Amino acid sequence: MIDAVLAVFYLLVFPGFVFLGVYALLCEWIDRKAYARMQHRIGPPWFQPLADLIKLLAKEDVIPKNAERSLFQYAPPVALAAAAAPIINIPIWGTQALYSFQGDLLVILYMLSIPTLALFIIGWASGSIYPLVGSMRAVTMLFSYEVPMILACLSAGILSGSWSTSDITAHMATHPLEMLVLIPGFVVALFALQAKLERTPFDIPHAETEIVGGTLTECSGKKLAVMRLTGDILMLVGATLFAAIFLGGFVLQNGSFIFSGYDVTPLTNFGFYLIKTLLIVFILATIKTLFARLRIDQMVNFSWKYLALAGVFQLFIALGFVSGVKGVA
Amino acid sequence: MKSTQIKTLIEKNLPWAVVEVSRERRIMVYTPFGNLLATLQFLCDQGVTHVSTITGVDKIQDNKFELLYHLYWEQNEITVRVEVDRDKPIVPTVSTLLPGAVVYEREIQDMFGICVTDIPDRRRLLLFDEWPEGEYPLRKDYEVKANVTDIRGI
Amino acid sequence: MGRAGILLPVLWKHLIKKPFTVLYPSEKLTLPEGYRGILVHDKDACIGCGICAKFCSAEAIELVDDREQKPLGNGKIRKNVPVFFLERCMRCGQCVESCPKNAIKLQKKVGLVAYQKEDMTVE
Amino acid sequence: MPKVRIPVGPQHPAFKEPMRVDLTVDGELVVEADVIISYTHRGIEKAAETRSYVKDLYLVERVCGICSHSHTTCFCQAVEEILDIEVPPRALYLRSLVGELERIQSHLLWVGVAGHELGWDTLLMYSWRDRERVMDMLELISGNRMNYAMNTIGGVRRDIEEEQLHDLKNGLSFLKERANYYIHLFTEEESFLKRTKGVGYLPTTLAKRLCAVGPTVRASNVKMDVRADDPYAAYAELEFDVITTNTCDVWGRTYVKIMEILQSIRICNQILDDLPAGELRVKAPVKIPEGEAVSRYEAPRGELIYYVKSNGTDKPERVKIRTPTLANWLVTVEMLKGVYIADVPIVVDAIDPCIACCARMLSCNATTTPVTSVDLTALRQSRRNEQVME
Repeated sequence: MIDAVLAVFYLLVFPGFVFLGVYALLCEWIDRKAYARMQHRIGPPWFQPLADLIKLLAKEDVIPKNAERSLFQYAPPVALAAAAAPIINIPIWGTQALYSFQGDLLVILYMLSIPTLALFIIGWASGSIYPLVGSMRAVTMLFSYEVPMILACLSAGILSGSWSTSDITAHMATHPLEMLVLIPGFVVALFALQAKLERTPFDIPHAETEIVGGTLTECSGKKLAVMRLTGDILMLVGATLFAAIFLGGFVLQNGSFIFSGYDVTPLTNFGFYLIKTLLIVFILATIKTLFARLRIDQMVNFSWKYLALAGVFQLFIALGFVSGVKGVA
Repeated sequence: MKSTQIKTLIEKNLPWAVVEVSRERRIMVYTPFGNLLATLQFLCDQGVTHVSTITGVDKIQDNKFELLYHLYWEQNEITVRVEVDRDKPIVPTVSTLLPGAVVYEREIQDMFGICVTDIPDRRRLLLFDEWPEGEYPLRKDYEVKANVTDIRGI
Repeated sequence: MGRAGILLPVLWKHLIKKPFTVLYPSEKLTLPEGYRGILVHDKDACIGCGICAKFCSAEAIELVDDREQKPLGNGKIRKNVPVFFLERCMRCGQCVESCPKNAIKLQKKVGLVAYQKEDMTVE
Repeated sequence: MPKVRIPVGPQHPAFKEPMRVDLTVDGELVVEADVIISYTHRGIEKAAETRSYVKDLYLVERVCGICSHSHTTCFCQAVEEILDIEVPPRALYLRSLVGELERIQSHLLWVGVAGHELGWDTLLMYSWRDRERVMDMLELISGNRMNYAMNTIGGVRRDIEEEQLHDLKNGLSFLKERANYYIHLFTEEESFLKRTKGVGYLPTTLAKRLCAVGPTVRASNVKMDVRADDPYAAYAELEFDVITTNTCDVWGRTYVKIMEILQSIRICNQILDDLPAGELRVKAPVKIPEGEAVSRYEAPRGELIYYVKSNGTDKPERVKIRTPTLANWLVTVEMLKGVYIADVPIVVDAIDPCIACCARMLSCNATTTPVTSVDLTALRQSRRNEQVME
């Protein structure tokens, strides 16, 4: 009985929905504030994302006349669930996730791409021309950034010889030097995450100056609130995943930090986790400020020409490292 | 090229044209309605490509519309002036010689009701679609209707 | 071929700089000397000639019968006085220029906000 | 993919003002394009005929929000030509100074808007922050950030004191340094080059044939600048060079505009250095004798034409205004062919369209209501008899 209550607590409160929602809004605020400060502006107050969410929830929820009602209404909750679910398999404090099994890395990657499919369904189901063009672009982008992202994550798996995120982090914690091997993979993953979240320079599907609102033009009220929250949670979960895999080295072993008698390492690890994710969010904000938006064809050949090649290159390094150095040692 | 040189050039080749240099780099060429295209053809052969604009003037007292074709050539603004009588304002299009003039011819059609024959683009340029037919705002006899009661929110 | 992302050093430099935006209501704006702000009318100097109303392009000035019947220097009585509708005034300064008695001035003040229309008319 | 017709409608975040571009699109490429601008027409030419010359000055200043000084200078030059009066040299110099500062401010505004169209909002924030400096300088000279009301028929209304020269000089050096930084940015930044090189191609012959004007035509290697060809105000005594490039694309237009900022700064410095002494204006009569005049001006967007015809009364008989944006529409349609949908906003925006300029007739909403336009005095009478009734 106890672990049932504990499971509900885990699911709903701590690493589950409440923590995710609050921390996602905090990440959005930091992203917007850094974006503004880098542009020499003041930027929003800390409660702005929360205020936006509440305002949107209160707004009227309009469904266009020639939209498929059921698809249009139920796609956003599916996207939110798919975005929030993987947090259980990713280790947050320490090297052991809530529930880990062999191959949960692939499950996480699959779950993270469901929101993009949901976006496609929303755009296609809303029946007007701008979301249609936007959703087509979202899917064409999906094919181009998914491959480099998987390549980058797999090379981390190869290094630690297992498909479970917890084992990868545990391996990284014990051999921190191997993080240097994964640096190209980390860069590729960050660009792929920027494309997945459809942020400049890859925000082609909802390019505000070209096709008005893009896929989310027809969403309003609760649906728009849910989709924006999905975007934030997706950023947070993506950042957590890369923090666990690529920056796994900054995790202390249990019991290595006794403070006045208590074993404080989970707290310090949680502190490291916060710092790692905020660092990733800051890097994403810098990328957003730095570049102009790419066209869809430029984006596709950029990701195939540079990202995918870097991913394959990272794969060879990992293989070489595993068979070469480890084989000899 | 100096304005006076252009003046002598035009007067030599176009006997029907009355040329007058109002100030440095401003040349007025008065031509009868019949020879409008001939004049423009001659100027285009000389190398004029840029038409700055076409101005319509409603000379209601002597029942005439006056059209001024402002052309730009060699640092000089040449204005070819033609008069059309007000009851039957039909003007041949010049877009065959100067393709850029289409926009200004459409504006004259909107504003003065001067019908430009075989203009490539007959649609309205500046007035919106529900503007009543037959009312041309820039004519002198168009009185601005001020029925105030119809404005909401007063 | 240019290099991508050459703005990077500038971006991070701005992180530590003070933001450029001036929070207007709380921080005051620094207006230059000859700023054409809100109109002010010196009623005593005015002789009610109506030149300002004639030249006002926005037709924001209207001549009204002078209740005070102020005697002018040369024995005559001032018949009418201008009333300025500030919500229509575009602060072009033509009345300031054409007023023979320099009775109208554009002061160095911004913030023309009022709840009633009456506050917007200057006697 | 079947040909799809996408209206990039009057209300669209890419265009700040109501205009419509109808695109027929094959996949992602634009095959046909048509520009429709008849949404807000304010009737300034008709209104100009019912007002006196002094009132017309402020009416004409409101044709365009960004290049207001161009319109008043052009109008004053036409009237002064009819009157045949000699404007004092100091006034001519001051007119050119405010004209060049307005060109800098207009080009910096355009750099920001172009950055926003390309999704590069950082450029928008930086260029509009630098633009504040020019606006402050203009506020120092003319007392207002926009609608400077510097001109009057026969000269200029305000003067520059000695201590203001110092601030203006600092402002110009700051702008020079910022303009050089933008040139470095536009020639180096890869993501910007990718989106502007080779986009919206306009060959030289087509630009000449369709009578385009301003930076659009100068970027297609046509050397046409009213300041150099038909010098007005003080441009005869100032040296500057006309910037042209032969890249004929959006990048070329950006480059021309930025280099023109440098030229404007150079002109302003010359003006501030040898500003001739003398009074500011000459007395102009209220009633203008019979006559007519054509005056041309190099507005930030291109060649601006005014034709004023007077009939001896204090109201002009005819005021014809042709703004540069109107001349660039035919060229825009040509440039849009063969462009990606994603590039439509930046191509349309490359000519720096100012819809307010080229639409000058009052029209209500386009639904059922019959045409009504209101005269201010009639409006006031209606309200007064309402008050009387209460």
